Amino acid sequence: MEIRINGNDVTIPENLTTIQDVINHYQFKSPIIIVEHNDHILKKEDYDQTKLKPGDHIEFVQFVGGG
Amino acid sequence: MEIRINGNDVTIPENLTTIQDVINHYQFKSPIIIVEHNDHILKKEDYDQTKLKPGDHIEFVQFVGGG
Amino acid sequence: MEIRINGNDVTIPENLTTIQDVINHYQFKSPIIIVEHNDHILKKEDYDQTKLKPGDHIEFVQFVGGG
Amino acid sequence: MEIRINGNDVTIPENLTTIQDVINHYQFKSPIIIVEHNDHILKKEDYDQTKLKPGDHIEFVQFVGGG
Amino acid sequence: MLKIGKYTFNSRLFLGTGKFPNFDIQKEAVLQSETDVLTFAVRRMDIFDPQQPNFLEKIDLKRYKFLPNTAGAKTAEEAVRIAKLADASGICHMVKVEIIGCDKTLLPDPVETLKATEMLLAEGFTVLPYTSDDVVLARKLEELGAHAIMPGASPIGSGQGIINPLNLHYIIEQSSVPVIVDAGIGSPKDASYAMELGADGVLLNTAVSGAGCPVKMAEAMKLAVKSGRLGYEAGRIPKKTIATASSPADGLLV
Amino acid sequence: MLKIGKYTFNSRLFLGTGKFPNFDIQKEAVLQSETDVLTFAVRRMDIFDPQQPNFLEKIDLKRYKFLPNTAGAKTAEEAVRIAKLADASGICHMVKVEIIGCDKTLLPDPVETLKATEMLLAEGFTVLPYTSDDVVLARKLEELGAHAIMPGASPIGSGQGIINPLNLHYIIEQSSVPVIVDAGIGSPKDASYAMELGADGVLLNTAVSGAGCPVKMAEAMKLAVKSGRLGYEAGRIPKKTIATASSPADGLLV
Amino acid sequence: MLKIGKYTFNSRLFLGTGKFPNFDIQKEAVLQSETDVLTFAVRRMDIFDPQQPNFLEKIDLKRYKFLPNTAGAKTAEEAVRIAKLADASGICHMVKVEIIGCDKTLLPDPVETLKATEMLLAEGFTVLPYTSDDVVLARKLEELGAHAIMPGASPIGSGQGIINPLNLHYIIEQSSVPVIVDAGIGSPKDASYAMELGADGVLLNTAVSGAGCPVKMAEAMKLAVKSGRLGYEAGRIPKKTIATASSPADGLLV
Amino acid sequence: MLKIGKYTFNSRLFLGTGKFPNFDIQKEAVLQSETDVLTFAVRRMDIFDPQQPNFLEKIDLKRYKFLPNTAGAKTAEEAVRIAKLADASGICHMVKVEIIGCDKTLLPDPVETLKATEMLLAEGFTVLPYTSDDVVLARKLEELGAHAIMPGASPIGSGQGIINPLNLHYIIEQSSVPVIVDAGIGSPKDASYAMELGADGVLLNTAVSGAGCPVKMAEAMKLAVKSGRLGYEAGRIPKKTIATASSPADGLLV
Repeated sequence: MEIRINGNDVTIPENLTTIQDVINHYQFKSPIIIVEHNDHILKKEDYDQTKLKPGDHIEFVQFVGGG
Repeated sequence: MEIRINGNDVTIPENLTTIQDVINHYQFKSPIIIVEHNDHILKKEDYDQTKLKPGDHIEFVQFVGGG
Repeated sequence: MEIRINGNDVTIPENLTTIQDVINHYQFKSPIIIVEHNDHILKKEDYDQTKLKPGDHIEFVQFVGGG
Repeated sequence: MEIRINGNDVTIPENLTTIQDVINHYQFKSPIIIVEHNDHILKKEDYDQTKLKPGDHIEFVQFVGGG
Repeated sequence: MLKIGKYTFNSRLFLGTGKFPNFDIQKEAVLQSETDVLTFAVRRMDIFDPQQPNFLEKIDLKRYKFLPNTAGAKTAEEAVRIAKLADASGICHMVKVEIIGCDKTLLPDPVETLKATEMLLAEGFTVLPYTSDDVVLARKLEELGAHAIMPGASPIGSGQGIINPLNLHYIIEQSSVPVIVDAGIGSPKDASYAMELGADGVLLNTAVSGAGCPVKMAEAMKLAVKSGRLGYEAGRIPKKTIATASSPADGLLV
Repeated sequence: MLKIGKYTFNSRLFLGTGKFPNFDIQKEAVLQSETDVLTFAVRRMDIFDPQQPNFLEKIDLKRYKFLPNTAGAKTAEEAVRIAKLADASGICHMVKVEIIGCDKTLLPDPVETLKATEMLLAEGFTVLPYTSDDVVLARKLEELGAHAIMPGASPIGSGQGIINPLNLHYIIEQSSVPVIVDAGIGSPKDASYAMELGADGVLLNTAVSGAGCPVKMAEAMKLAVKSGRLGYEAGRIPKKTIATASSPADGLLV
Repeated sequence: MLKIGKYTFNSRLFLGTGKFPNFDIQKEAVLQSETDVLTFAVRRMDIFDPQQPNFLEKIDLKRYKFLPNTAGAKTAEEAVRIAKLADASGICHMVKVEIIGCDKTLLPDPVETLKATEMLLAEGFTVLPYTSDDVVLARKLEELGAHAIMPGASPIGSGQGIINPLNLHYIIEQSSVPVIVDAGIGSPKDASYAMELGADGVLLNTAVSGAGCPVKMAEAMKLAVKSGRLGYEAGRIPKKTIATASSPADGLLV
Repeated sequence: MLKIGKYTFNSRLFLGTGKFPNFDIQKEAVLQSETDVLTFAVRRMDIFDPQQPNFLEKIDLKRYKFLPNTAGAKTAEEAVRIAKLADASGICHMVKVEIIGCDKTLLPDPVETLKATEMLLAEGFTVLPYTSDDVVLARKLEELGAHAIMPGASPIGSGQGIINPLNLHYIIEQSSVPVIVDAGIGSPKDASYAMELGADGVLLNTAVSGAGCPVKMAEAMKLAVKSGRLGYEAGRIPKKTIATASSPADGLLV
């Protein structure tokens, strides 16, 4: 399926149907992940109920060093 | 007639009926005078056509030293 | 006997014959005392052998707060 | 003749016998020249009476820009 | 040649007219300063003392460009009213937006200053806002269309001089309109310094009117502004922590 | 009117002659500065290039008072020899004792400077010692009979300006002979500042000769020195940490 | 004991987490600093390098209060979005409003900073705006309800220290909420100075992370902040231009 | 570990003992400062009040190294006499040459200080001369064999802090013996600054004894000296006129 992640157009495997699937897929190392789905910030508990459809845009956000 | 000038309630002689009359009355020494009549700034040429009525409020304004 | 101590002319009792006698006489409270006898700095052990004669000048010196 | 000028050993033509001769020889462009002959500062009027002998050391000094 | 809006000035020194010992000293100081621009305030007349002398009696009105300030205003609306009153006199050319946001420091209110600048520009005034040395605020004033930016060197009348040359440098560097350093100048070196930094002019008042001899100080400030400007144009030597001899190292006698 | 020994000067700016781009620019800068006193160094001629031009060719010798320095000397004896050589030229009036004690900072040697000053005074010279801003050292130089005291503002050629105004203030206050601030001046504000502190004059070189445009900077320095002197005579306003309005507090419209 | 909103801190040193040589040095520096508050930024993950290590892996999340900044935002709306994203992590406590208005100086945008502060307060955030040292702007931020004011000492990462102590003094004096001096601190004396002026805390980053030895500098800053605070509480001696002997004048031997 | 002559010290803070409110506060302040070195003066006893208490009663004589000063001396001879009297007490370790050359500024006499240093070294004393920040004078003192150089930051008791960091930097750079910044320190940031410049220690008195709370200020100074030393060892970031972001430029959300 064609979606937009962090500003990039990517094709994700068909077996990835929820936000949680995508997170599992990437295995982000960052201990803290924040997810914005179609301009809407998600709660952790909603990751696996949130279904993806083509054209969705997702932001995976983390904390980095800053002052 | 009772009017308000520069924040003071004053009674002016009955023979003063226009802004120009009041100016002549006070004989201000300042070379530059600006007049506000009931929140409306007057042009010089309107001074003698501008009739006064009781309760009018007038501001006679000048320039003073400042930085 | 007439001697000079710390810039003052003083008459000391006749029974005071040595520097040590004078120190005992004054019972200075300061834990540290330094003695100059006729422009000559004395060692502690010399206090009681040092005899006084009229006209001697003595400096009793101490440490005080300073920066 | 072998003499020392401004720290350099130089051989000057035999026809140069006085300080004035040497000055004329070099034709210094500087408007002001000061001459030290064997550690002795010369007056202008002595230039042509001052005879040179081998081994003399001479300093020709000028003013240069400085602060 | 300094150009602000449609006006050009030979002198880069703007002079305020407040608090001189008397009008004769003021007149003489104004002449000595050779300024082209005079600043003053707008106030009510005292109707109980209408014969009170006024400083303008001593001033040749044709000789100067007039820059009334909006001092006394605490809001943009009040500042606009004062500007319009001044304008109605028919003798003014520009307006100095001065909206104080703090009675103790007399520092300007950034929000009201932005608002007043915008309103007065819309009314067609030539607007010179007095502002703090906040660099981004200065840029916003320029973006609104202000005809010059007037950042303070330090608080009005404090004589502290230029406390933050870095911010003034940033403002001067970013501005395409003239920058007039306003407020806080205490002595000639301060005025010279402001000009060395590249300021287009200096506006001061107390440094002259409050000096022991205002007339002499007016001349001092005239020369200081010129010296700083010339120094800026000439290009100063860099600061170094290592010394460099001015006398040559060769030809030493010893 | 500045008086040093038996000489009087209209200008309070003394100018060094080192390191100008060329003699024509130097000549023009000297004229623009309107200085009365020129400083220079004493060096051996190059006998292998005797036609080398010399800066004095461009200078009207009758117009100035000459202040040769003893730069290059590391001891009092060397300084005295250089002073005598300069004197033998018949064109000099005074001597600047300059005995460097540190090649990196070019700061003066206090002990040799004292000694040289004493020796040259005994020889009848008009002596102006270049010294650090050590306050007691300055007093000792005056007690010896120095005709002026020339404390440095900062290291020679550094352009750091006045680093320690307090010491300069102390020296100026204690001195009954003229105090000429020498070395370290970088820009017009520095020269103006020195004069505001009450200095009787300023001696500078690199600030002008090393500027982008030496001629313009020479004029800038001339004006800066005048502005600072006038400011000193006029009496500056005190520095305050509280602001003071220049516009009146009464007659407010609002 | 420093109190901001509903949080209290033992340490008055807030530490940024940017640009450390590596995460181990950062971890050690954070420990040495004994800070209670860590600042960081919000950024997209790199989906092409998802295994990239993250500094938080090394940090005991329970030990600190977290102060994410809104760096990268140019408008109030962008700042609010970043703040909400940070908040959604569930680990944050406060937010540092950082809206840069100038890419060269990284100085803050006063208008957008005011707007973002108002919006975030309405959303219930504990808001600490990074601002310039504009005194009236600082007061307006406090009037909006900001939980602390964070004026810059000088530009971010410049290490210039406190350029305008007078404005900081004014802001500290007028504020009833804590004032944290943020940005520009270069060395321990700068941090100590900020605290001496009466600041409630100091936020710094580059001064530690960019130091030759960040761990040692972290300890230095910890001590500097304490020394400045103690000095402020103890009450410093006044500055005088006349010396005062520390040794007694009586009992002299000579 | 600071080493002067044959002595080594853990603390780099030397404390004077003058002008404390009372001996109990002094004792507590001395303890809080964790100093290893105490300075004091030599004076005549009052034979008309021999019971007068003395500050040493409260001090553990075994715990400290003692550095008597020669305050009161106006000549090298007087200083040597005072040093010998102090030495005769049997409790002293070093001597601080302090020969004041100006009653108003309390600045040292360079000539007498050199002379006294030479004489005391010949007598086998461990000599620490208090001197101005004259760079060449400091080198001459070291060349004589002084065990440490103690340049003043500003006049004694003035609290003006470090007026001329450049001279201190030069002195520190050129010295192979310890440099102790003495006199003028007003607040913790001043002490921290001296150490950042690379000084080996700080000697202060009035800044602590004259503070509102001397005990607290003593602790503040202890921390300030440590912070400055650590900062010096860690290596500070350079000062820049361009800002540098502490948050990363990539991964921006917008």
